Amino acid sequence: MTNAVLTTDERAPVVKKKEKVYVTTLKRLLKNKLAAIGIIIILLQIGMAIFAPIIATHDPIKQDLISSELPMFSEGHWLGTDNYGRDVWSRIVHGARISLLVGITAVSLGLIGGVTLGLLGGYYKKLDGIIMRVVDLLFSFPGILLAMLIIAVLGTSLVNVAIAISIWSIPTCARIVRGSVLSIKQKEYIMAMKSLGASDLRIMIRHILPNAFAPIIVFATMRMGTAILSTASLSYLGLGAQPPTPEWGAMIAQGQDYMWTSPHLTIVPGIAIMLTVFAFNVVGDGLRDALDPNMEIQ
Amino acid sequence: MQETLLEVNNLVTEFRTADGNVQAVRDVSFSIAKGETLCIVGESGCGKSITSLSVIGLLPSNGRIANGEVKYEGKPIHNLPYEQMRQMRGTKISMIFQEPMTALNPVLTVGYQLREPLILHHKIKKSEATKQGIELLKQVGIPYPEKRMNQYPHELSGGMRQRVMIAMALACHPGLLIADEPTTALDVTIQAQILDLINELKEKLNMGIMMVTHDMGVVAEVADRVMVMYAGKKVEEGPVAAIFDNPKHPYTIGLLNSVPNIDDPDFELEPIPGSLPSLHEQIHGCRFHPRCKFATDKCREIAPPEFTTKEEGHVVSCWLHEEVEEEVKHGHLVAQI
Amino acid sequence: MVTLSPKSEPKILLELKGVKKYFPIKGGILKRVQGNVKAVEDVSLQLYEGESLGVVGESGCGKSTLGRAILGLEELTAGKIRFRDEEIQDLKRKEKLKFVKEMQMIFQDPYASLNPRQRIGHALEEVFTMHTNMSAKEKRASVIDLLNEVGLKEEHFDRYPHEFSGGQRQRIGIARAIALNPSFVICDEAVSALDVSVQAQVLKLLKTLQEKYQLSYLFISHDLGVVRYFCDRVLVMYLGTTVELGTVKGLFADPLHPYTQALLSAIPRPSVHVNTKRIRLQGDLPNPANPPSGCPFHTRCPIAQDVCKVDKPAWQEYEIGHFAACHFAGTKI
Amino acid sequence: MIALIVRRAVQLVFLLLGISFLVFSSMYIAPGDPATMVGGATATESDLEAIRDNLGLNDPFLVQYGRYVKNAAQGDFGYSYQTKQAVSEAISIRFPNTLKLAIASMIVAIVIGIFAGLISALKHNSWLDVTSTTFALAGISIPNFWLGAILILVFAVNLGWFPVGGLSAPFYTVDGIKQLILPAITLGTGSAAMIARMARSSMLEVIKADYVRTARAKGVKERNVIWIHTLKNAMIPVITVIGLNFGFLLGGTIITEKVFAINGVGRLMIDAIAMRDFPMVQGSVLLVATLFVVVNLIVDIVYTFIDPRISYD
Amino acid sequence: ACGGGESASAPKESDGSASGDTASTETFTYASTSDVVGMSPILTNDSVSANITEHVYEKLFERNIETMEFEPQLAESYEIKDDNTWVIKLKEGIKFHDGTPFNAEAVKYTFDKLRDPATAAPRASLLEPVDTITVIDENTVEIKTKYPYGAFLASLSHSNAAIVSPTADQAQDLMKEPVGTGPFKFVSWTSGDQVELEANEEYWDGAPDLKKVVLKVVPEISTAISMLQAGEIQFIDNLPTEQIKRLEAMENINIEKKEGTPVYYLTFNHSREMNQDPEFREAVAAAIDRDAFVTKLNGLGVRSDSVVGPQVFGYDESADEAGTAYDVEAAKALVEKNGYGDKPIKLLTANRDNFILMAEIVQAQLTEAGFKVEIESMEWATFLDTARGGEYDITFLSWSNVTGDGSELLYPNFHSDNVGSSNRAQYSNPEFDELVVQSRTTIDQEERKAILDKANKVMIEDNAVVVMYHGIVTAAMDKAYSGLELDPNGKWTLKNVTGE
Ligand SMILES: Nc1ncnc2c1ncn2[C@@H]1O[C@H](COP(=O)(O)OP(=O)(O)OP(=O)(O)O)[C@@H](O)[C@H]1O
Ligand SMILES: Nc1ncnc2c1ncn2[C@@H]1O[C@H](COP(=O)(O)OP(=O)(O)OP(=O)(O)O)[C@@H](O)[C@H]1O
Ligand SMILES: [Mg+2]
Ligand SMILES: [Mg+2]
Repeated sequence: MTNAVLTTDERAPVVKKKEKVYVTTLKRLLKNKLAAIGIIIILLQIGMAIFAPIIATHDPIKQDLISSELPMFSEGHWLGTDNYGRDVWSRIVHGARISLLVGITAVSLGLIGGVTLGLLGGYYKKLDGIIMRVVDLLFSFPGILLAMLIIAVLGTSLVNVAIAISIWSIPTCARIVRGSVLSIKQKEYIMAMKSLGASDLRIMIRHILPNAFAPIIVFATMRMGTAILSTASLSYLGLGAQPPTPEWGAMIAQGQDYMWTSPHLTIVPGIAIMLTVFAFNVVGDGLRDALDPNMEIQ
Repeated sequence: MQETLLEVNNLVTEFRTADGNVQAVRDVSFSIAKGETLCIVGESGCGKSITSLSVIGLLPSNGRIANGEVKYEGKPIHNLPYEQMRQMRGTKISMIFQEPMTALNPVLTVGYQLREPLILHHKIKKSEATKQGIELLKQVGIPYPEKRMNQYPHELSGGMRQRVMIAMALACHPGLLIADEPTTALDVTIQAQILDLINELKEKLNMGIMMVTHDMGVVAEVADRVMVMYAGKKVEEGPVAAIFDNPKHPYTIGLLNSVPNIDDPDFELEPIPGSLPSLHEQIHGCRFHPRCKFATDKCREIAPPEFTTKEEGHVVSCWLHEEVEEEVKHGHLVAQI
Repeated sequence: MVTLSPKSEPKILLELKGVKKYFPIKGGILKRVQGNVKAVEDVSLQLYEGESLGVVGESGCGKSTLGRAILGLEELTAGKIRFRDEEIQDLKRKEKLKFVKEMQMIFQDPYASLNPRQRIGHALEEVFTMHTNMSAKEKRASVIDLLNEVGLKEEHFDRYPHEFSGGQRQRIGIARAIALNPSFVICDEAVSALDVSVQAQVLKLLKTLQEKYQLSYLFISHDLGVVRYFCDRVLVMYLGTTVELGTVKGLFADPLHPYTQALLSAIPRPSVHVNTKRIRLQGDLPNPANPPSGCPFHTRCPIAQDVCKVDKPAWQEYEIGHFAACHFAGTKI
Repeated sequence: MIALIVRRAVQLVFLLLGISFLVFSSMYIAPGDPATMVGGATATESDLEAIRDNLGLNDPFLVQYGRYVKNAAQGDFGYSYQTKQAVSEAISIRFPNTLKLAIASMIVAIVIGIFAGLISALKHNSWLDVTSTTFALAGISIPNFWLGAILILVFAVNLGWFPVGGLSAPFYTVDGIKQLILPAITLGTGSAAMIARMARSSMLEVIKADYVRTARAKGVKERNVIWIHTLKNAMIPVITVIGLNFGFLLGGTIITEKVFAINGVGRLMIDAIAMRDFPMVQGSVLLVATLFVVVNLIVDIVYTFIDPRISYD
Repeated sequence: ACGGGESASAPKESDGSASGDTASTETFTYASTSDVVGMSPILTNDSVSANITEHVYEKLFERNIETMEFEPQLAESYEIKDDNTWVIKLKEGIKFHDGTPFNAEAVKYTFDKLRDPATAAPRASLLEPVDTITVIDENTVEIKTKYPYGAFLASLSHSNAAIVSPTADQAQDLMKEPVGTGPFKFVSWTSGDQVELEANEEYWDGAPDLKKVVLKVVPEISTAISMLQAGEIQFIDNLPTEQIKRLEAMENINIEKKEGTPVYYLTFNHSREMNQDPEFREAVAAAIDRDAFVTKLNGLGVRSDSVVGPQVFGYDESADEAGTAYDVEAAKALVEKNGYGDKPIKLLTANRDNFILMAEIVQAQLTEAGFKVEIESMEWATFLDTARGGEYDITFLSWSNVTGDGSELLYPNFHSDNVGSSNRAQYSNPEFDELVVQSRTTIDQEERKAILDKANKVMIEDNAVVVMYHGIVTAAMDKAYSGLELDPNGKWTLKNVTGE
């Protein structure tokens, strides 16, 4: 025994079973109460989106002009009906599909653009100047105008709405990524990879990108919420989803006209959006903490 | 022997963590007299900093003193209300930290940070504080002190910053100076300057100094007495000469054998195998036994108490010394010094 | 290890001639270059096969820059680097790949030098992926061999860097450096971040490997004790320039340059009996962007004379293999 | 500092060139004919042709753009297709309103944001923190037009404390301030929430810093630890967010201006887009972009005051 | 320069009229969702600008809002010498606001300017039939037309045919500083914000009671309603259907409603092959339940199949039910029979006003009948372009007839001359064209009426368009005021409004 101990080399400081990083992250995330609530909300919404036809009590675009603008908790329509007599609950349920899809598409497109720009700008000093000027340009170009132009040029469709919103996220995302690339670039393990003869592409993709993940994920989750909200603003300006598509942003914008007579037409989708934004934001916050290695001890 | 300044008895410091409570300091006792330098040595993570933070009452928010007492000039201070403890800090006990880069506030001028404790504790006017501040900077050997007062920390070199830290800590003539690795971040030539300075000031002000370090060279240079810690426990304590010439604990011996001797070309390194256990690890018996080549079954089962040695003030926690030395109860140690 | 007698000429592995590395300082409205940080100023030296050359000096004196310049991680401002009789400083990345296998580096911070999101097994495999055509199986086998070589185990393969202790991480760094069987390894403060007990373990490992594979080391450190223990020769740098070079024995026994003397005397000795006369240097390291004229050390030198302010002392061999750059080399303070 | 300003000015010129080109080309590509918008629904083809000629819309794209740049370089930003008013004049009437609104919202955002962020950080993980976080997130997730309408309903119509809309009284009068309050809250809420979140995390970060421990070790009072040693440092990232948000505020006034009947640049821009009034669109976009750059410049300059480590010389 | 120092922040002041008759409380504010383009009748062609020009300028003739007859305004009388010659006598002693006299010279000047191609006036077409204008004497003009022009009086009573002061037009930009003979004088204009007028104390028909009138731009109608409720403004028009209930619940206002001239219809793109199939059009018409739709308008729509609306000259009651009746089963049968449901139909709509409402309901109804309809909504400018270019299958259009004359509706919107510009339906029917031309060139009004009715019926029988409803013009005014005159074309005049 004594001998065994002597020859045993150092032990790892924390003797734990090997656990994947994301499992650890998830565990930590779930310990954060707000984040756990957020995850539950998101899961519920995803469930709602997937099983929309089952959960919805009515056809979301079926009109019934006679029983229109029913208040909440009416018979057969527990969230009431809109001015066309469509069931608000069914529209909210189906709207989850569209809103989440638009959000995810917008954020993913924005990430692709932003991450690419940020990565290149941060890594190559020579490109940095140009890329950052492009980013500045996108930044200082009024977002709504950009959206209007894109939609004017490409036509009104949900995909184009998503594209427009995605472009809003590019400059912010690019800056965030560039910032982390600049700091990761200084890290010794990058120097180590260079000294081992790794190519730039390998360094960027295999070593820098994974380490810039934390801010990117946080950005993405937070942006999800804003993206869904942006569809509301665009719909308000008449640029969002095409009627009769049950999209939350469009619902709230349309309901605005009935705010005084049927407030539930804005409040219900408003709450749906609020919950989503809330959920994604707290999860984003939680992720930031969970991904922070310094939080290990606490 | 000078009168006792600080007395720490059976200190236990605990942290709340995600995996439950852990003890970073386990039942440590020691004392410091006026004008005396006690060095705490040990590997990284063995609890040196936490011991010193416990003394000054600045533990991280998830940490607390779970047991034991800290007495300053005979009065217990570990349970003082925040406000009273605050008033002690800077005046009675002050502290300098390892990283002079991060320990100074980057957005405040050197002058402001230096004046702050003076105005706070001595209730003097700003102009008067400035005068005293300049005086302090002179004392720690900073050239052009008037100019430095208006500069920001980043405009100073590392050595300079550490001197500012020291000047700040000494501003109100504290009785006890805690120095947590004050020179680790510095170059040897600068380190030598700083160590000289601390020694000089100690003499002049008759302070007690509690110096945390892991550099045996530094210990040899400044310490009057040495306390060796391992995994949160005190394993050996004694006068500096005794520790270097007649180390008793296998860990202390291991530490000394791990440092290349610059004056002895034929010196052979003898590393201690393994590494420090984590705080979560349950270890029965002596906490050092998994790395100890002399470990016996007893070591694996029962934690060794403190044994005195023939030399006065030299105590060691190791079963190997059981036969030769007689057991001392915790706490009696202080009285003997 | 290498005895430097003129008779048995050891083979030169690496030779630097007049190597300079300046970092431009940009400023002003148009971000023009306004000056240079002379991180490495005119360094020439030879490194023999199988030896350990220590490089010491205060922080910021250009040690790391010198190491990186040798590996080609920094573009040289001037000078030549010959490795096994080939000039390598101007090679393209592709052409350089074969030298990459020969020259490796171990970094100061064992944690920072490993990608925190890569299992160490994969990190090591990646080295083979980049430089060989091994099959996945072969790679794994080689990695496990490597792990054993540095005292780790197969079970460590799937762990992430944060699951290791500092010493273990440094072993992984070493494993990666020796993976391709290099002949020359630069250790940039490879043990400085480690606890003394662990430091001793790693130093032992490095020595074992050197014996086993006939490695040459460029051992950058600020700890003279470690250098004395580990190296055959020492190079002392100050503000980008070389001030003294000699065998460990010769230099420690008889330092020629006043800076070396001050450095040696400033080291705290881990013993209560040594009573060296301490030389205390005044002031701090000057700004490398604006180095003093003449001898760069004159601002802090206790024996500086007027010439030192004006003339740059020449790099001269005072004894066999013992070089120094000082107008008053050998004067004791 | 002067170097910084000059450099930014040079960059601004190129930025504006880029933006004007972008606007010009996208307007050119976008469907919708300015002539129809001038001529109205009944205009005949020959009417439209006459209008196009009159507006110079029949020239090749690059000629039109070149003319625009040339005139703009001489300070002539053209005339509205619709009202024939000089663009610079139209903008100068509206700009003060937008600026008032943006500044007032920023003040609201900063005051609420920093206060909420501070409370959250200082009472970390308490119910106060959770409440303030929840409110901040609610603030982010409420659409502007909705909040605006609710505020009007409650505070202007029902309680009558504030006017419903308009922004005509000078801002230094009581009326002027009353007019600003509701729009400023509407517009500032989102930014307040973002600032609060940034302030919170930045505070939490800074409060762990070594120098805060140093301050405590000196015996500094807790109040001063927060206000002097922590806050200034914590403000550095917050200022970035403030700067960015100010940019967004300038661009984001559109909806608030609409809801509160404020005669501002945002509305001018959106109306101009709707009416395909290209010179007006150009002018307002360029103004917003310029402001954005100026705000960023100010932020950068503010950095130098807060953080002595930053210098641009 | 920013005129109108009026504080908009005195919500309770203006209706708390007890506080006294200070000048500011006499301000009568009208909220408009958009700003005037300008204030020259010659150069503008939008209803907001017309709201101002109608009060600052006057026309030779005016249509009586009760009798729908054309009556002289600035004219004293007129005489039709022959089919092509009109001699108009002017009222005497009227002065423009700048003090210059109103006379025949001014009429000639105005009309010539309007006609001049160099002016590029958007409504030059109003006087397109005019050949020459001659000043006979100080107060008499003679106008010769190129061909007999039946709707001439209607043209002359159009707001764009208002008479401007020649002196002022030469001295200044009437777009910014208008000068006319009307009951109100221009005071100031803050573009984007408000236009301020004051009473013309020397008005020939007696000074108006309102001393100060302000047009305030409030882009959001619900904000305007809130302002009305809070007493910050006194008057709005064009009440949206969604807000009617809210307005009706408000106690401090009176709502005025009147059957009006606007017509809203679904049109086929007649240039598309699919739409040339009469059965297809019939199927669509039969599928649309217009009665159900009109109930959604909260009383703001009149149901009729007639294209020429009840308030428009040329209407005959018999047209009301001349269209294809709602019969979803018949529609289904036709869809079934001809496979109309196989191909998706693009329903283009502008995303404003009631268009979306129509689109959503009609889409649902068409879907019910078996059609496959996709809505494509667009913002206005794009919509106009797309519709003009004929890039749609079916769409909704509307027409608000300022002069209330059927020719003015049928010619621009459906005559084949105007395909590619204002005939967005791309409708082209020689028989119909012929009738429309006749209606324009006939002078005898009875005869015209018959012709228009015939043209109307042709369209209805053709199912060329499906009329959704005829608008009801609306306005809401503070109860403290009365005397509003609301025209079926949506215009109104404040000349006779009095406060309590
Ligand atoms: N806030 C904390 N929460 C939990 N554990 C902590 C906390 N701070 C320190 N520890 C743990 O307490 C132990 C002792 O830490 P301490 O800082 O005293 O070590 P040290 O001896 O000063 O080491 P070093 O030489 O690296 O400074 C370590 O294992 C550390 O991980
Ligand atoms: N990329 C760079 N750009 C500009 N200056 C640099 C760069 N890298 C290093 N320097 C400067 O070059 C000088 C030498 O740096 P180097 O890192 O080589 O020093 P060092 O001797 O390794 O110091 P240390 O002991 O602190 O590691 C320093 O003044 C440093 O500031
Ligand atoms: Mg420590
Ligand atoms: Mg280095």
